[in-house]
Amino acid sequence: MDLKFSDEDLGFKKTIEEFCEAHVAAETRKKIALGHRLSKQDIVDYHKVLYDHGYAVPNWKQEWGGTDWTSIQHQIFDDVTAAYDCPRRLAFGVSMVGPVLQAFGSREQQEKYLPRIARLDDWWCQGFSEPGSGSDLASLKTSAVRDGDEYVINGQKTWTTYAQHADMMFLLTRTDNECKPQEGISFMLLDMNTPGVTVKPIILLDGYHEVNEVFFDDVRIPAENLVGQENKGWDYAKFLLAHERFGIAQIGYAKNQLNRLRDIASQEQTEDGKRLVDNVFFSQKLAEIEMDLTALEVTNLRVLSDAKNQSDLTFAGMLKIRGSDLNQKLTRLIMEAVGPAAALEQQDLVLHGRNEPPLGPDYAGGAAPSYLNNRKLSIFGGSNEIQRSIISKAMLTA
Amino acid sequence: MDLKFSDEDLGFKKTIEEFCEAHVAAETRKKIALGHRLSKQDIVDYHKVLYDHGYAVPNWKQEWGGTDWTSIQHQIFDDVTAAYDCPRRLAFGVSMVGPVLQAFGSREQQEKYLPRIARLDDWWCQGFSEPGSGSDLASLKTSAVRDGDEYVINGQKTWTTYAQHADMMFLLTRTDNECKPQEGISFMLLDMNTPGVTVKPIILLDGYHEVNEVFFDDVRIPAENLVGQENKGWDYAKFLLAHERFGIAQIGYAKNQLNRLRDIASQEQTEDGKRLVDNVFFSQKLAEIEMDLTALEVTNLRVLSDAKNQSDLTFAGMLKIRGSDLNQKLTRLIMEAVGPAAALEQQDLVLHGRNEPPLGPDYAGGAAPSYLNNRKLSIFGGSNEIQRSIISKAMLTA
Amino acid sequence: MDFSLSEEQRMLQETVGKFVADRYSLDQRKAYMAQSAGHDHAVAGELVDLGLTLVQIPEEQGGLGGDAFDAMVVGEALGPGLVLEPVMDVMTAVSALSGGRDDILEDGNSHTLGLYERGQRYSLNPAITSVEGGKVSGTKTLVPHTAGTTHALVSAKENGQVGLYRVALSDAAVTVFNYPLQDGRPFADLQLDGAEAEKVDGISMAEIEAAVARMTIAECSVAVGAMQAALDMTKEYLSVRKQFGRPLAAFQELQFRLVDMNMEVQDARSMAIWAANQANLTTGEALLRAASMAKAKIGKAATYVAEDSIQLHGGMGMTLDYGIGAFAKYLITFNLLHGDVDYHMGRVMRLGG
Amino acid sequence: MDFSLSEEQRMLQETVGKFVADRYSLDQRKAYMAQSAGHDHAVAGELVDLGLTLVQIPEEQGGLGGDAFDAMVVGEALGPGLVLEPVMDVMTAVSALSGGRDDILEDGNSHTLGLYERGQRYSLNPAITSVEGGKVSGTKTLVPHTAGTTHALVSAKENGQVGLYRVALSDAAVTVFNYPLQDGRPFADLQLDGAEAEKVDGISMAEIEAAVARMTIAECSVAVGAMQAALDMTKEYLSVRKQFGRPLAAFQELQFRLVDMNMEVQDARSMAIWAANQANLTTGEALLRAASMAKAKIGKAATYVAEDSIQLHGGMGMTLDYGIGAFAKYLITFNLLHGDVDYHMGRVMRLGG
Repeated sequence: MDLKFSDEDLGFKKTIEEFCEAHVAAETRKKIALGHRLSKQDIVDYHKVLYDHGYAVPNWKQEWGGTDWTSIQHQIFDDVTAAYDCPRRLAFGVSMVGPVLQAFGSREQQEKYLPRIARLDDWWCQGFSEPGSGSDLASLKTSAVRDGDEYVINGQKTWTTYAQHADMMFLLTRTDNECKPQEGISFMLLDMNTPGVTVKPIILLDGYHEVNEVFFDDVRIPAENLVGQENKGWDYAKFLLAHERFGIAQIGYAKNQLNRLRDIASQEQTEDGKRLVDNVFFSQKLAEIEMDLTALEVTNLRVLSDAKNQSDLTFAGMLKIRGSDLNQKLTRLIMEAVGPAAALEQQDLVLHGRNEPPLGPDYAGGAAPSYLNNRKLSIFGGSNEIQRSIISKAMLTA
Repeated sequence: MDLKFSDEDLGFKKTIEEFCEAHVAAETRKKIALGHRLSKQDIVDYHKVLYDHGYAVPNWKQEWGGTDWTSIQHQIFDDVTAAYDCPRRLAFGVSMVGPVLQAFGSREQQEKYLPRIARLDDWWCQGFSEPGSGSDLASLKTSAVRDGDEYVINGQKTWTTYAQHADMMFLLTRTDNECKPQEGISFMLLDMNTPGVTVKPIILLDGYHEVNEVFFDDVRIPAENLVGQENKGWDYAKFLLAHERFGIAQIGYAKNQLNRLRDIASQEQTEDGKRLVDNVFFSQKLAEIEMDLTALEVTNLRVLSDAKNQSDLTFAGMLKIRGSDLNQKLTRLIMEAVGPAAALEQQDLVLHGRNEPPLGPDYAGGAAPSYLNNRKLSIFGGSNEIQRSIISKAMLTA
Repeated sequence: MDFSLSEEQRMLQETVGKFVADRYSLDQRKAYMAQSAGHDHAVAGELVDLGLTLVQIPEEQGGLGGDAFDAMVVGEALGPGLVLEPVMDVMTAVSALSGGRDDILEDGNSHTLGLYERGQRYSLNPAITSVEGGKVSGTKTLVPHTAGTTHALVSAKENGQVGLYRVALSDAAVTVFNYPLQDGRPFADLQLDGAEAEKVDGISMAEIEAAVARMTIAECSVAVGAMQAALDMTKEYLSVRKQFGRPLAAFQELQFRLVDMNMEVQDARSMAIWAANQANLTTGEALLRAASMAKAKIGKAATYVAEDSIQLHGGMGMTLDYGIGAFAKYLITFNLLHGDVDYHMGRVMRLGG
Repeated sequence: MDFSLSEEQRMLQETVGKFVADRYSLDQRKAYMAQSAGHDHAVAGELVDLGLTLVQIPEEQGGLGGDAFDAMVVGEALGPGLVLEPVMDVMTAVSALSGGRDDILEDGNSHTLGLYERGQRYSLNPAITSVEGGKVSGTKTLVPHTAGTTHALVSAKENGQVGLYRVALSDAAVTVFNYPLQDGRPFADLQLDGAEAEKVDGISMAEIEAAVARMTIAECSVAVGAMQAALDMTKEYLSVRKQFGRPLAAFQELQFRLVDMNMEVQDARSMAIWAANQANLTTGEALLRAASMAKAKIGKAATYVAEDSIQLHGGMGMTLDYGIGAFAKYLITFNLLHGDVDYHMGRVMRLGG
């Protein structure tokens, strides 16, 4: 038993730190530090920088540009980039459809799409959720009917993150109604510019456009855009979700949030002229969250360093639940730390960095929107209630 | 809208206060103040004092010695006697079987039992719960078979509080197996000295003897000991439980516990030489519990003063849940306030008041046992889970 | 001891309830927010016409002479509407701080309050706004600002003493920076560069603190009304929405969560009743402590209800358009104004038991 | 980074696990408690024979030379047995405070620790015990006291300096008042009326604090083992016990509560691992803070598991005889020794980040 990083890992960490310092745009990092929103260009630019340094697709097979990083090194990369206020790597291409194509796609699909994903030449989005099929994904209704060399798609997806930026979508469709719900689903690829595709924004609680509804009206896609076998899409989706488990607890993000919180609480003064960070209620919450984060980080490392724990569903669910709780708590505490200045809605500040005249500190405008936005952490991607169901089933049948 | 006590109520309050000061045994009150256990005699003596002053059965019909107190006055009586460290009035006779007999008993039963209950000539216990039929009372199995002028009872009750002191038991028996579970139950009276009755102690977590198992082996009771109609016992039991709702939140007890807590926290010193009550963590908990108690007290008064709220099951369940949570929290805080001295088990102190040599303050010995004992508040008498089920059903069908 | 409403209170409740039902559906509210002033001036006028601004003004000054229970009844009835206008502020604090002046009282919507300053969090002690020679300079933040607002009562220091000063927003030395709050209510910052300041007699720090305490207690009732509406909406959603072939309300976990939310709302309501009673009976530190007990307890409940009602709505709860978010944002904003839970917990503890 | 056990650790784990399974069933434990010493002397001897008291003693002194991870492995394996003997105290603190003396180290069960005083709560600073002319006077409370205990190492002040002194319990000037703890472990108060006091060299307040911190971290692992056992027992109960015609485990509310309990246990385990690592790597304030972080976090989890495992057992959970209560009482007592959650939270905050 040994919880120290190896010298190799420490060297790796140093490399990533130097990369962040030297190559990630200062403007982008500042936006994140202040809780402001990134533009599409910010994200694309960051990805290109990652690509240029070989960090764009570290989880892929080496044949397609991946690395031989250990689980711990993946975690170090996530922690360091989060600590340096780098954006989170866009997951849809790199962590979702990329691995699925490598495992189940045809050679043609792999050669056509993987290099473009690695360079972010195509921006991908995920077409899984539907109205009425949120937690109960297997009940999805969007249909794909074979017509010669094409499939004709009709239906609707929802909660589609960044569909407004997307060039491509991977989606689940129903190709057979006559069997168990899970058995009639296929995994397909769709060019978002195909006629019949309509993207409608959903504005989230925080007032910003991040997710969408996507409608399909007799959308025709080539049959070669089917991934793997027809009606086997559920298996590929499960593979995708399992593959996505790395980083599920968002430890690096949480640590960075905690640092932001400490920073803000050191700048804010309470009514008695003392720094907020010295207020006993507040420092108590900071100490509690430090303990919670310490425990969660060790749990995460226990999972990363042990294959048995990795396949244990009780751990995956726990990382999701605890991670989302912790990150939600952190954004709530940041909002509390900012105090009354967080009550002002300042979209100009959050989107464009304009705070003229300064109605509050630069960090104030993003506090409430980030808090509101983070409410999604316990809802999207399998709600915490769903996670608890999965864990209890795993516990009680163990 | 007016939350002030009327002059009449204030006068009533003063009368009860004077009664407590003048007539309730100081020794008994001291035991309660220290968290020590009462003997049977302590409880009997207290009841006789209540009886002598007309306070033994205030909830009864005046014909049987009851009073015309308003709901508020009942609450005042409970609050004042709790504040003066008086014992809680034994519920089994006065609040449970007494009202059932008045509503459903024969004239003979009323004349035979009610005066003896009022004087505590008979100590009653309650035979409802059975092993395997805790929350699911309707599944009870203890059978009563009619045999001439008698019923023959076989089976087992459990969690029977003070059965070791009891002269009489009211119990639910199954008299018909051929119908819905609720419809074959009867309400009966049993002399505990009848042959075939065996009482076995159950020692609770705290190490004390309070509840029992009671076994019936061909126990014969006269048919006239049936209350009301055969197979209608479920209705009488529901009436009993509804009647027991007064005081369910145990506000007076909680207030007294809070005073004890403040008192102990004023005497205890933390490691830095300050009084515990001035420790910021502790005073924060005190403030929180003061707020919780304030809200609960008003909720209780809202129920007492409004017939509509009284028949609303969401309120009854809430008073039970919040009241038990609060009282459990208070005994936990008392244990925390006592600190390490609460870790010593001192049965001699708790049962007999002996603390020689003083291994800690007098109030230390009872702290952990009271805490452990109070865990029952959220389990017995319809667990908090059952209460939540009842409330949700009431909410969702409203 | 009597928890029933008087005939007058029942009428107030009905009147306000009808107004909210008719004029403040969530869709109507959205349309009001989209207007340039961030609310609807005509609707604001209707609120004045209902006499709500007069509720707590003494009868001899032409008001209804109501007490804190009356304010509570109005507040709880307004809650489900998430009304954009500062009814409670005007009804409670502006009335109390008017110094009895008819020119302030007679048009209930014309005056607003500027009591807070940037960077001073919840402090009511003016740190940067001061008066010299009848001119006030400084900035005020989180000032309710609707279309009809013509004047502000701002706190400032003059010779080291805290006083309240009446300022015309039309004064060239006043600059108004408008913004909505997170929940959409139209507010503003005021920059004062030597504006004409007319002192309101008889108002010092103690009166300001007491008025804010009374207003806070009244705002607590609005929060209770909003929480009840959020609970009702969530209950309805669970009953209608299906997952895995069953209504959500069939899942025990969600049933129990609904019960917990109901208990939070009932606790909050009891606390608001208690605090209104205290507002009627006490002054000074006892009043401040009562306000803090209510705001701390109800503030916690507000966060709980906001967060769990979103969670129980799932994805729908995350959208701006679906109504539950409007309630959640109001409840979150409620906690960011007039002292958060920690602020009030601190005051409860400081002011003893 | 490696969370796997070494070969030696796996052997320790197996050995202790087998001992607990064979010798410390809940029924056996009840029988031991019923003995006059409050435990079984022969079983205590077996524990010594297993070499557990030697785990953290350096190899050059005849020990196993283990570190805090080894102590953790032993602690977690002991947890399910709720072992009555003070294994952790002896293994961690007595070893550390022996000053390297063979006469203390060689019989692991013969020495106990007297570090606390009545009325001083969790303070390690002796307020009433002092040494003059080689004689110690005062009282010590919460001293582990098993049948084989012949000596105590007690803290005392001499000329204002805190030191540790070896006292023979057979000394006529020593009176022992025996009692069980709430969880049944045999403890005692010591009254010292001028007992012969032999100073242990090299031990001052800093060494005592560090030793208690290390022991606290090791005790946290025992608590983790006990929590895991309580969780397993609760899971088993829910699977077997039926209500309303279904196993309790079929009710979603209870399923989710089981999940929450599992997460508490896993959090606690992670925290114990982290703290053991800190115990290996740090000294001074960093060590004290690590112990406090672990005890505060695991203490909270312990209360949660104790209370909810009783609740999920319903009536059965309330009985002394049914096993879950034994775990709950151990976990509650764990919180009352060596600093409760508030004490440790205070220290975490005081010692900075």
